[in-house]
Amino acid sequence: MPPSSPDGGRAAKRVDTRRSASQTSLSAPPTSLVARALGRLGGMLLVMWGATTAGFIALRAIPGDPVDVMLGVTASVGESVRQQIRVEWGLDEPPVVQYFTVLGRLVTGELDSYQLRQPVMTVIADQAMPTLQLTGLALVFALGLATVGILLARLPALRPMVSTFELALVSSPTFWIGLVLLAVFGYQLRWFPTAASAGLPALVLPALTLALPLTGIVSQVFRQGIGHAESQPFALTARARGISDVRLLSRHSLRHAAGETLTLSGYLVGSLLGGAVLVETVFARQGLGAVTVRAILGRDLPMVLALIALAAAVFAVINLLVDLLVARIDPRVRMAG
Amino acid sequence: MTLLQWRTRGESQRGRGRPGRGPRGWLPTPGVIAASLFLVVLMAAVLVPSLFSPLDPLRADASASLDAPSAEHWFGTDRAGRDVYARVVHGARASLGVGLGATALALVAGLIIGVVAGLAPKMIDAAVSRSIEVLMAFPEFLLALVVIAVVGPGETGLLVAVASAAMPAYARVARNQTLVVRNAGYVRAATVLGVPPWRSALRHIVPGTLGPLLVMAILGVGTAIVSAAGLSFLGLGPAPPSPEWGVILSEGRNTLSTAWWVAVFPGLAIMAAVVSIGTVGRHLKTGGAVA
Amino acid sequence: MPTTRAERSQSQLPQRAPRRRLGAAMALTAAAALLAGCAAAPAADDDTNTVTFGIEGANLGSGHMDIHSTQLDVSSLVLRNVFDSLVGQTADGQFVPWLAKSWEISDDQLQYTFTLRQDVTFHDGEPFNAEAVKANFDHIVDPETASAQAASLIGYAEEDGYYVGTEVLDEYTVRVDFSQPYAPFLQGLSLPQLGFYSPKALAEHKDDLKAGGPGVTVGTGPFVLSEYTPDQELRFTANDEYAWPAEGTEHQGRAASDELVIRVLPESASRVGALNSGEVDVIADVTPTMVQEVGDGFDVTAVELPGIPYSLYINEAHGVFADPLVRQAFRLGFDLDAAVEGVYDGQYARAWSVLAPTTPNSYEPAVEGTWSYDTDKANALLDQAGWTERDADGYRTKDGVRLGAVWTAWTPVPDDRAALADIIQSDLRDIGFQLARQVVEPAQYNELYATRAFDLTDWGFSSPDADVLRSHLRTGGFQTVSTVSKPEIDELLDQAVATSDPAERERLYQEVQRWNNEQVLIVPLVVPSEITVASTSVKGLTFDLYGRASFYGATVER
Amino acid sequence: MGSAGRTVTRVRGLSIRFGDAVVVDDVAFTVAAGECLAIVGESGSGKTLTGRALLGLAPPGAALEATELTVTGLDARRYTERDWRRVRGSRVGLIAQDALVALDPLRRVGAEVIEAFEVHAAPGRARMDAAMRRSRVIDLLRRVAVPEPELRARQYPLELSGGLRQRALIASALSGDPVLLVADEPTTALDVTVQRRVLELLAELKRSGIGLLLISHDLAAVAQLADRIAVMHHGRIVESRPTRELLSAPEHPYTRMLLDAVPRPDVRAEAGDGEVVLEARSVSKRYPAPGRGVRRAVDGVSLQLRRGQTLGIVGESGSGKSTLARVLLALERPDHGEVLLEGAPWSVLPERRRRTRRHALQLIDQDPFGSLDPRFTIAHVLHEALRLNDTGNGGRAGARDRVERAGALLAEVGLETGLLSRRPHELSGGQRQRVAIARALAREPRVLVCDEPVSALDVSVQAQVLELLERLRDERRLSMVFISHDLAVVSRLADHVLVMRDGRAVEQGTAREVLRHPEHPFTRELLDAAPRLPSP
Repeated sequence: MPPSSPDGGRAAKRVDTRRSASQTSLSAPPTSLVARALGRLGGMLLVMWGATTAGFIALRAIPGDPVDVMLGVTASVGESVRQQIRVEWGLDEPPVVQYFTVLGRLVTGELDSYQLRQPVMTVIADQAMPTLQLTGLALVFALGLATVGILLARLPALRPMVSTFELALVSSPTFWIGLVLLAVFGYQLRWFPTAASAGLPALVLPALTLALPLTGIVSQVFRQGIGHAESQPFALTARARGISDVRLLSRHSLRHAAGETLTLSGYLVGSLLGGAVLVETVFARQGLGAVTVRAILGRDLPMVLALIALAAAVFAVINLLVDLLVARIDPRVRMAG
Repeated sequence: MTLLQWRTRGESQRGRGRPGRGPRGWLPTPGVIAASLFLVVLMAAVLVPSLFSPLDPLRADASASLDAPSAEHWFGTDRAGRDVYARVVHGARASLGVGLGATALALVAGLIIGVVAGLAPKMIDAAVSRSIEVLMAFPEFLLALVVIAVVGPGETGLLVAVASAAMPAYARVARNQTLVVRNAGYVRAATVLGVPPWRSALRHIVPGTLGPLLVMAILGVGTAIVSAAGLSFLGLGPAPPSPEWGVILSEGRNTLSTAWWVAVFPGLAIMAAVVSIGTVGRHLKTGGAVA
Repeated sequence: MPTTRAERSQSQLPQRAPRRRLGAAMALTAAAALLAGCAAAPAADDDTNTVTFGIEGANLGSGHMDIHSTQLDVSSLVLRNVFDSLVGQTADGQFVPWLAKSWEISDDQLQYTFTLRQDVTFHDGEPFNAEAVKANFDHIVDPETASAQAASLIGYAEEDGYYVGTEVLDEYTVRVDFSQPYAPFLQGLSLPQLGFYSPKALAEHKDDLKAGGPGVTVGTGPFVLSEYTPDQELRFTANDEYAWPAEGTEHQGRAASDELVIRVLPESASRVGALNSGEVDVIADVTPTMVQEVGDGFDVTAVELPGIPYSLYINEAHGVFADPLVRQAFRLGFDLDAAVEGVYDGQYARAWSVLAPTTPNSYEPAVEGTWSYDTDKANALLDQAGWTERDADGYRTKDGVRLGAVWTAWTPVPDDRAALADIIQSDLRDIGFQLARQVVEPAQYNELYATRAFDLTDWGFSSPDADVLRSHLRTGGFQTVSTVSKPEIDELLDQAVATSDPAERERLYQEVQRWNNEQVLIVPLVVPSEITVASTSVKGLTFDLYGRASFYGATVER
Repeated sequence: MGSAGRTVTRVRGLSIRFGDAVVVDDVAFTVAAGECLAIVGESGSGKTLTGRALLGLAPPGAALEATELTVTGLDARRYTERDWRRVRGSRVGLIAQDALVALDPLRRVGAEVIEAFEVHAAPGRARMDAAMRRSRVIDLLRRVAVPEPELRARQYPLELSGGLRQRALIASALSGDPVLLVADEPTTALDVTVQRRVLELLAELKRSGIGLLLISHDLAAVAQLADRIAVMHHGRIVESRPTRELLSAPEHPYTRMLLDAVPRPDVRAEAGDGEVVLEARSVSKRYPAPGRGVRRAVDGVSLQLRRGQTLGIVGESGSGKSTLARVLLALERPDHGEVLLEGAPWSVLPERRRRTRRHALQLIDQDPFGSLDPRFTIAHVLHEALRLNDTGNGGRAGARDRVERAGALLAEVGLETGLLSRRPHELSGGQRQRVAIARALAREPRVLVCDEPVSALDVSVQAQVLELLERLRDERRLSMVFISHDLAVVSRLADHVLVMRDGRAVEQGTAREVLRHPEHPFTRELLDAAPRLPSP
């Protein structure tokens, strides 16, 4: 907007007083897109670096020799072999040197997993696909089911039922939902294969498992968002124009609820990797979740660090996407710069 | 302003006309009553489990392995022939204990970190906020796994892990709330009166921050129970054979096709507990019992 | 005797009566068929005869694809298809020619001279010859290989080893030298761990062997590794050149099927599910409880594993177990028969001795029936040992100290073992003995293990040779839990390893078993079986001494 | 009045109940085309609900009864939601209080403006093309005198100033060509200068033949526009008469009270010539503006306050008044310049050294609710201040008689001691502000800074609080800085006046000089725009 307008500044200040600190002036020229993107990228790298460093420190603090891990519990090898391995992996260096070595190799993609003896990037690339399929389908399910829930809840008679169901979903442990689905649809009804690698049909139950708690949260927040939007003064003005309920939803409240829901969904998608750990365990699937558990239990420092960096990157990228989307929807955010 | 008064059941806005908030909206629904009752029973089970189940949760009976639910064993038996009902009842203590303990720990740690960050000079605040952001970049579960790897499995490890995973969220809310309260009229008034900042922090800011955190924590207990059960399920919980819901559940997962009861009942217990906590928590939140 | 043992062990498990009603069963079969149809659809390459095998997979993908460095059973199971051995071992324990046409052992038992077949080539076209044997053996004992099992099978050790070296005598003759007699050598040679890589692969892919893959995992076997997705799937194609199976093998020439697919299905339930639905033809590593889940129309093969049964290892240098009376009482204090029956549904046998009955030339039947659940006797022993007081929780005490021990195990603990432990714990409580359990992660376990900082631990160790006892009982042995020096048993074990006369070896090992039975250092619990289930449409499947399925002669009749 | 045309709405015996509580009780009125009826009342009088009833937008839970309720001649009592929907926007339009929240912040102004038209467009021409819509939007915006309508239509409400936003809101209400407009506090959130222009716009609409139902708490603001005024009190219309009549000869005591409470511009004689107690020497305070650059909130302001004097600071929102107050209170450190308290350095000191002298300078804040910790009882609030006195005097002896002193303070501000055990949310707005005053007095201040102390209060309460402040000032010989956007309020208390605009003091001097002979055009504009009752 033109900063020259004498009213502009005043509008800004009024915003300040009315809606706390998050909203600020409109009169400032928007920072250039490139600069903003660079800023975001820098922040993203900072978070990734912080997370990996924290991970490094944490894993160094853990008791247990990685060499033991590499060899396995019942391996019988002499000290010289162990020393050999230590030298080979640089474990005889002082921690600071190790830190920089590991970090450097992580950046260049040369870091090898202790356990899997291949570059961590290769492992992640190999295992990302099953997890992506799982989380992707879970997202589709979650959005679909949440939409159904929201639509059902528009009928006042069904609202308490939907809300109870949502609460139950949100309250149930993911893995338990998985087990129940597995028992009912896998073992009893045999609608879906229980073996992990049987293609798409085998993906249904795990994805559903991952999706259900997500559905509960998303539909809850979405409905609350709509409720909140419709209790705002603008909804009254809109109604006073003689618009229908459907139009109120589609033209007004939907957009308001979408912002919050998106932010939350972004956070949830970021945490899907965590959920994948349990789902992949329950359904004995391959994927990053399984790799994570094994890496942590096995003290596979390089693997863990790579996963942490990946999680942080995913988190940052999703946040960025969500911010962009929210800014598209909400001019207030866009103008706050 | 008149508009807001019309929102009879809606959440009241902070600091804006809410003069007549009487007991209206505070009337519990049947669901809330049922949930509260269940929680009371659950607390009783935590304190005196033998009240609800005379059987010993550790008593194995090889000849009664995987018996279906019956009059003798309400929830059936597990593979070692132990009574699942007794284990679920006795497991309440560990599960709720970890849930409550972890939430309390996360709350206190988050409160301290958040308030300090909120009151500290910009540099420190920025550093703390960044660190919190870093922790939030970890998927909660990954963070808990790493913590368990450091602290070691078992009940304490579980508690610390769940608390660490939950803490960043509390710290963030505490910090933001501190910033809000710090700029509240009554804190400014205290400064103008000449109240020293530390006293202002203790008497105004911490209590002002605590309110929203407590509401968050009530709901957080449920989440903590679920997270703890998940970690136990992966075998990172209390040492066997002590009963804990996640542990019992994971004991049952490989017998799912033959003996569904071992996994189903502890899962139902978790769900019922968390639903109850959620119901009561929401009621308190909207009823505004925490001022 | 070996023959009878083999017969006894390779028994067909009785099929359980179908538990579900017929209608349901039919509906399920229909559903299964439907799914099988779906699953099979993309691979409907009519002519190709493919056998699909579902395995647990353990940590195979975690750098255990190098047959020379791994110690995992799963590596042997999978890689047997790619690697041949110098000698073979028949089901009755006899050693027969394989890649070696014949062999001679010097009188002092220090030199083994092998004459090799001359028609053998590796998958990459390299010839199999004396140089290849030497290159492989050198690789095994190279410290950089960090061999966890193969090196010890060949008799190599950094100190006090038996293996000296390998000499190439001519292109097809090779000699292995030992510093002292090492009887288990042929046994070791017959295992996949001492199989042969193409020297080219050894030289060019030295660093990739652990990760494995096509072009890296290159041997002489009947199958060629053609595709490898770690932790998911291994695809093998038949080696068309193959004409050198071990002597006495029924099938000859090229493998009977065109393709072998091994799918990694870590959960027992999902393997059974996949078998029932026809997604796979054969599954391995089936747990006793899951056997009941298998529908009709499948062959169940259970082979009791030789070696050390699943046992408890007592650290007598630590805590209350220093007192032999307490160890005796401990062993009498739990109802093992009922526990094994309850947990394994009669599918696994209760163990009596520190060696499994199927271990060749060694088992001591005399120890059977020598100890069983007896709380009176256990209580009497504990009273005698001075643990006479009882505390508020009902546990025995002496001088204010509670009678108890900590059982340290590493995670994950399989369900069956956990249930077994629950029962043992529960039973011991009745005699006032507190057995606590501590499940730690492998890394932490290793820390504790290095200093033997625990009272009790558990594992089973399958091995084709009784010599496995040497590492478990000999003073300072890697798997010897006790740190107390015991010259008498060390001597027996040293003698046995140097004795090649089967009868004499058997006598010596029987003595060892009786000794352990008296000392109660290792408490054997249960003899596990390798249970494999195959669809009846699979023909020609055979099993080795460990119950591992061999797919050389196997086909699927569609 | 003479200009009245046909009746657009007629209401008889309208009652609205929530359960047992009757909030609107037997209300009757009519509005004719080209006429403006103003319903005036304080918060909670039921005026908003009454307006809402004409749109069928009573909140859930409200039970509505009427012996007659016609809108454009049709009986609306049996209207279904569907019928109402046809009426809303096309016959009756609503202009809500605050355009910032009354316009959907996520939609462009154009979309909001055209919505009612779109909804009510005859089905025959259901498909309106984009050009038609655009030209309709522009027409509407032109009609409410929005400059650059093409640009504004593409912008979001947030990008518009308060005045423009309110105009856009009016345009959106006009979009369906209604014959009746319900305007609920249409100017309350606006600065006086803007307020005046919006009122002029409404007057124009009235002239064009639209019936106007104006709802307001501010008698003065509506006086110029309304043809008739209905005064509402506790759900009843206590008096309803033509404007001039009502203002000149109010019959009902409540109406009289309301009229008396309207602050009238007044000029106080110069008072206080003692020593300078508070002084600002060209203080500036800048804030980093989002993006780049800075915003000068206070720009080189100097002032002097002598003992017994009251300095009124007037300005519109965002002019820097409150920032100046914070700088004077040393809650913010000025970037330039210095504040001196009782002749000694003040703003330059570290907070630790200031603390012992804080009692001399106390604050009465705008929001009486926010300035009281909701968790504290009133006793607690006062004790917090009293205890500081005790420790300041070196002794902790005061603890015992603190209750007594707290009671005395309450009495001084006209409250009962029974309130001591209450919490802020149990008090009315006026009571809360009195408590805040009592707390400030507890510290025995010499200077009181009052930042919009009455702007959040109902007019009747406003007058009482102003009276109280006046009394206390005189009794305690306090010096006072009195900040307000309301010139009338300021003129009542202040003997010196400082006019602020965009962070600068554009004019300052004695009240007489500034109010009688304003020099700066902005001051003149402010004086002109201030709503006042037509002199009877």
